[in-house]
Amino acid sequence: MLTPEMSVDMRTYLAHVELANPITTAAGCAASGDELSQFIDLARLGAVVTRSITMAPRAGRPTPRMAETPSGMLNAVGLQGPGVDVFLESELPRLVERGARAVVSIAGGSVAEYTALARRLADAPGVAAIEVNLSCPNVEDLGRVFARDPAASAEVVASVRATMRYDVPVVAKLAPDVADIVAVARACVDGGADALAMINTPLGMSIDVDTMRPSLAAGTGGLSGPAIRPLAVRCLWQVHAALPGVPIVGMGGVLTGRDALELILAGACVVSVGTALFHDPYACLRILRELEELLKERGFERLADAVGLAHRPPGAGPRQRIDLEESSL
Amino acid sequence: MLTPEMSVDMRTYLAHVELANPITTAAGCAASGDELSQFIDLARLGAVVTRSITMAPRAGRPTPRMAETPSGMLNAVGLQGPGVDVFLESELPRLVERGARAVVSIAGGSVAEYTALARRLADAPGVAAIEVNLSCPNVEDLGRVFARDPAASAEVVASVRATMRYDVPVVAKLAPDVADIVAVARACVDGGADALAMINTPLGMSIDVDTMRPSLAAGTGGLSGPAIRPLAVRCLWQVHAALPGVPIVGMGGVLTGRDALELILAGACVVSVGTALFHDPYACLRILRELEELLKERGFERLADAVGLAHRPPGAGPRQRIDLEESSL
Amino acid sequence: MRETAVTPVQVTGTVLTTRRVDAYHALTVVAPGIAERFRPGHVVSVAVGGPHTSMPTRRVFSVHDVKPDYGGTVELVFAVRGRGTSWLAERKARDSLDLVGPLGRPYPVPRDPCACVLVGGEYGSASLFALADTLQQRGCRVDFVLGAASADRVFGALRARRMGETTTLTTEDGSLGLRGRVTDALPAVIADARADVVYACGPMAMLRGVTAVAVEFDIPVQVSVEESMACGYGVCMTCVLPVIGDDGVTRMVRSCVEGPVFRGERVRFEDIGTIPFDALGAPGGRAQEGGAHTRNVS
Amino acid sequence: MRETAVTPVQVTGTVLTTRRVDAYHALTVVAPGIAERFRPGHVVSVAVGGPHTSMPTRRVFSVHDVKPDYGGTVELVFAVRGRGTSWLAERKARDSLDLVGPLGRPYPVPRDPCACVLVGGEYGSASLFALADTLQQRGCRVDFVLGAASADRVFGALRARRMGETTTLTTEDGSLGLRGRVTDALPAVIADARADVVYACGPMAMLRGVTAVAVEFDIPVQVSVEESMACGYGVCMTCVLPVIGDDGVTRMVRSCVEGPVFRGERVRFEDIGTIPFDALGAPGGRAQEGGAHTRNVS
Ligand SMILES: Cc1cc2nc3c(=O)[nH]c(=O)nc-3n(C[C@H](O)[C@H](O)[C@H](O)COP(=O)(O)OP(=O)(O)OC[C@H]3O[C@@H](n4cnc5c(N)ncnc54)[C@H](O)[C@@H]3O)c2cc1C
Ligand SMILES: Cc1cc2nc3c(=O)[nH]c(=O)nc-3n(C[C@H](O)[C@H](O)[C@H](O)COP(=O)(O)OP(=O)(O)OC[C@H]3O[C@@H](n4cnc5c(N)ncnc54)[C@H](O)[C@@H]3O)c2cc1C
Ligand SMILES: Cc1cc2nc3c(=O)[nH]c(=O)nc-3n(C[C@H](O)[C@H](O)[C@H](O)COP(=O)(O)O)c2cc1C
Ligand SMILES: Cc1cc2nc3c(=O)[nH]c(=O)nc-3n(C[C@H](O)[C@H](O)[C@H](O)COP(=O)(O)O)c2cc1C
Ligand code: FES
Ligand code: FES
Repeated sequence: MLTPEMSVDMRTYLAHVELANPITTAAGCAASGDELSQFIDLARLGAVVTRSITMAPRAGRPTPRMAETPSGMLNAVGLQGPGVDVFLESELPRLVERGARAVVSIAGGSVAEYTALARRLADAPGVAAIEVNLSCPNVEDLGRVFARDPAASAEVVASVRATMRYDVPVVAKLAPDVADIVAVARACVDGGADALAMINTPLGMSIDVDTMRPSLAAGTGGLSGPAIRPLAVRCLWQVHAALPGVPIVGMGGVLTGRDALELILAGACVVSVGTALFHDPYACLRILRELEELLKERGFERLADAVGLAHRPPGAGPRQRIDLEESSL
Repeated sequence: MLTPEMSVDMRTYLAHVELANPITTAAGCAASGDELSQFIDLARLGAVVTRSITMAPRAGRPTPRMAETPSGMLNAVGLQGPGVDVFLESELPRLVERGARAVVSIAGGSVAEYTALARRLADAPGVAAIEVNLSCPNVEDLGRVFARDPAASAEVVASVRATMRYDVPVVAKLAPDVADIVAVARACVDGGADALAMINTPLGMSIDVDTMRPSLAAGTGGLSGPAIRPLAVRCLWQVHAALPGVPIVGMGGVLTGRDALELILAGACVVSVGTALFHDPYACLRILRELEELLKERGFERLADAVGLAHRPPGAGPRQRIDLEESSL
Repeated sequence: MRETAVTPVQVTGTVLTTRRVDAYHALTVVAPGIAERFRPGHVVSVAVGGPHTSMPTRRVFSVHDVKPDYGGTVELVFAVRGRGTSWLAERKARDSLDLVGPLGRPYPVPRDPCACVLVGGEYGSASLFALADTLQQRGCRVDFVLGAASADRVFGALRARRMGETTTLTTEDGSLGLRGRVTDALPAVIADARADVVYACGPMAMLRGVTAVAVEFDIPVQVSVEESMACGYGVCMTCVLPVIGDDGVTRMVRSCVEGPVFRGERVRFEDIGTIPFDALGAPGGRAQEGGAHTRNVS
Repeated sequence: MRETAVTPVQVTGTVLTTRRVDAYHALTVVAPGIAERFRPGHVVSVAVGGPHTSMPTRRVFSVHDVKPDYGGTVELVFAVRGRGTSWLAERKARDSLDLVGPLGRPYPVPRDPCACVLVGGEYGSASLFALADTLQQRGCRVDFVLGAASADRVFGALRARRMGETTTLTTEDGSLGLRGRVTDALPAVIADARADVVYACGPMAMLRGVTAVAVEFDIPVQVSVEESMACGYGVCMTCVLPVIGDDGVTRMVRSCVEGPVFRGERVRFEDIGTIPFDALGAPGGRAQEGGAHTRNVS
């Protein structure tokens, strides 16, 4: 047991890469990193996950790109970003200079494009891991989103894995709007993913009842924020139960240390913070502090001991067996 | 245009069945009907959708059955109910006696069970429509939920349709946690569904960070309430765009008249109210009043003119084409 | 014993006063429709979080007191537990509060005068004073046994001392009254008072213990249970527990409408959190033999 | 003209006063860190809904005034539009408010004295008085043109009359000043004042019109734009609009960090709500020719 003065060992592993603590920014929620570093020291985060980098610069989607929903928001930013060249020339070096560990998220429209990105990043210094954003439409399959297709996801992951340096973990990022998240997770792991990240935003929509049109110019958008946390916890739970050895980056609606702990107990060893950064620029460090406090209160000496703990077989007590594939009823 | 004194024609059609207005209770959210009738006159609703009736009485799931989440709740009630015999003997006659239009929801574990229920209901007086709750595990397919499998859903719907009297519409109720809601919707319509209802609750989970166990005894539960409204709107939008002639019962997080209008603009011609009934026993009639007011303010003479209106081609203006299969990015 | 069903109403009440009582908060709310229908044991269900709340489910509290002021007020006594009760604790005079009530089955009251022991744990005591009042008006003798973890969590000791023939206090840390639990003190109180009936409100484990004691003495016991609730008026089906009916059959009954007050020996305390195999409609149970449901998953 | 980048801070401020000003609400909040860094044109981003809010995105408002009281206060003036602003309108003195600021590119101020016309639409005028102050301290002449739909929506007419060399008011319904829009009155004001520069804050359509007038007169114009924002400090990428850079290339730039103040002629008003085909990274545009993205859907 811990004495009050002792601190919790917050180190965690994303595959074989050690992170000082489990809290990272979520892909696409911290722009270039410069903006947040006005408020916090990026070096104090477990890692900074970059926006999803594409080959060419992207202007993104037209506005309105955002609509607030109850305890959530919809976004259709559309991967606005500078493209891989500018990223490697200026954004990545600035992150490295600031002492941040950089997990680089990549996005493409075809297996070839993901592979080309991996090739460009393979020799870049300062890439702690690659996160493969699979929530992109596959131009070779009528725009069907990779993440909704286990085989296509596996193909992307396998190609990126084959291209990246062996010591840079490849993390496959999954979306929740599938009938069977475990099937997609398994396919990605079989394809060579060293870790999984979930959840990306499920597709949602809102309609402005005054203009009587969709609120977003793009029509649909990704739903994020506390509203989706129950979906994230469920996905984490199912995947961790099915693939207990695979490290998972959990995200979806984490606003507080309690929320981060919830995801950790479900099976996440790293927790990314997205929408909360729009509410509180200090969110990552506040959550880290709160999480450490909660772990301490509960007598944990190491964060690692809490990962997936809610799965332990129920002790004596009137709890029932928990099925994995279940209806919601 | 309407003059201020005129009232909006709120009638709507569930297939060929006329309802006085579009607001109904959602399946499983109004117990037997007796409880709400302490507060409101059930005859003033468009219809009462019953809890999902099963062949045998069901005790449901163990407690805790409920956990509140941000702007939502998880439930694992597990279809607790009296079974079809008691339903036909006492619950249905009481609804009829109260002047309510009854849409009877049915749930089964196999095609045979759904069919047997349809047979029992086929001659019951006072059944305005049948809603087939497809979010049940198929005992013949390792407990895979019907609603996640287009073929299994279609089979259930076809069998119920063949069994019910021709003049009682069969409504197929779909769940959002599939990769392609349109595929399931299309299969149900091809199987003979006269209308569709969506969305049932997506599967979610929450973990109590104090006990460090799942909050629900059943582990996972269905997520409902305002949090899921963006998912409901998106499903309605996609299905109405793909199958514009099929009447849709919309539900998911409707708390106010504005929320109901949002679902109607997306394509719903009937709107069911679930979780809001736990917050406000008068919710249905309040929402109806607010909806009528909003329609009037917008110059509608008939509710029917608002159904799916957000799909109209954008007039002059800088809006982009809206794709249907899209990523969330 | 008799009971009457009342029709609940929804009231947007105005907060009249707020105060701290040891570990608890008390809110008095103007709610005439509820006050006039109230009987001891009734509860109210409160909407929390204001407009655009992120908390869609309601919170249920016992009514501590009703007063005739301003057409009728109800007082709630509560402990801060989670998000909803922290919000409630921040309410100030003149704020409005959405209440539905009175709800549930109140305490049945004996037709003829008799000796009653009222047992309260933590804020559970709150519901006992209105009951004591009614009982005393009917000529009953009332003895109190109130307990909690520590002195600041024993609610209503003073009022109990004023009203009760005797009042026994227990705390687990010994900071007030006897060190121990109410069930340790109860047998002696029942014996001394020659009690005819026991009423109890508090945590489930306490109710179980109190029921065991009453059964031992072979006297009736009425317990007011606390199950997690989302609505309070019978529509959400989340607040169930296994209760044996007059016909001997166990059913999963809603504690908000069939309860919260039950005859203690009818509540299957040891099976709470499960569906007993012999309950009506239990998976694999007799009633379901003909059905296709063989697993407890749908 | 010069500008300085400042580092924003997060402050949990205390509401000092609240008041109604015609159609608007004004809140004065103690926020020393923000007040001391403030320059005219800066905005603040406000968290709404309190603990357990259902509104995760922030709301952005111009700073109307800063005062040295209590170490530094900022005043916001706002119209109730949706859920967040209705919540803000209910704040009372002593409530606390989470502010981040100062944010954005403030109004650039001329090095040498010159004649400036300040044009405000609706609550957009709120940001102009601090600017006028600074300009006058530098010996500039300031003329105001303020407009709105109706008299109660014209903000700051009195103060403009006190400060401005001239003040012209316009309302669309003619209930105050000239019937019409600010752009109807602007040419004459520019001509009379022999203006060297125009500053404008208000609805997008107004800014577009003001820019056209300034271009006509061939004088610089600085506009403060309003795009829907979720954070206000550059991380959400939702507040973009097409702006032409010094290199002649159009980029989708964030109005919260690169703006909200832009040179009017650089903003492609007619293309707001689209991605202009010649913007950097536009779908199918030159920059993407080499890439695999051929549709604007990912
Ligand atoms: C019949 C009855 C009478 C009660 N009387 C009192 C009283 O007089 N004073 C008092 O302090 N408390 C009383 N409670 C408990 C009170 O309802 C809970 O403390 C309260 O709901 C917790 O809300 P929260 O927002 O703080 O917690 P949260 O955990 O945020 O609540 C989340 C959800 O769970 C439900 N919930 C959580 N805990 C309980 C619980 N113990 N009982 C019922 N629902 C729960 C809430 O209603 C809500 O829907 C009573 C409960 C019941 C069932
Ligand atoms: C640079 C700038 C300065 C502003 N200054 C003022 C001011 O001084 N006074 C004033 O009354 N208003 C001002 N606004 C507009 C103000 O931000 C919106 O009225 C407000 O955000 C609406 O919030 P709501 O909760 O009422 O509406 P909702 O529709 O509930 O807001 C939902 C979401 O959309 C965003 N949003 C909606 N409308 C706008 C909008 N017009 N601009 C930006 N975000 C929006 C909100 O930030 C929020 O994230 C300014 C906006 C910007 C961009
Ligand atoms: C504005 C915005 C932009 C995002 N951009 C990306 C992105 O570029 N790549 C990606 O993989 N996920 C992206 N996401 C998804 C987040 O990384 C995260 O998976 C999701 O928002 C859920 O976490 P949250 O609820 O904490 O925001 C974005 C989310 C938001 C809100
Ligand atoms: C407590 C509870 C019980 C439910 N029971 C059923 C049911 O028996 N059958 C069914 O088809 N849907 C059931 N549902 C789903 C609702 O009918 C509805 O589809 C869903 O809750 C979304 O609507 P809402 O957000 O308005 O609640 C239930 C939902 C809740 C919250
Ligand atoms: S609390 Fe909803 S049925 Fe009892
Ligand atoms: S408002 Fe978030 S980037 Fe501008």
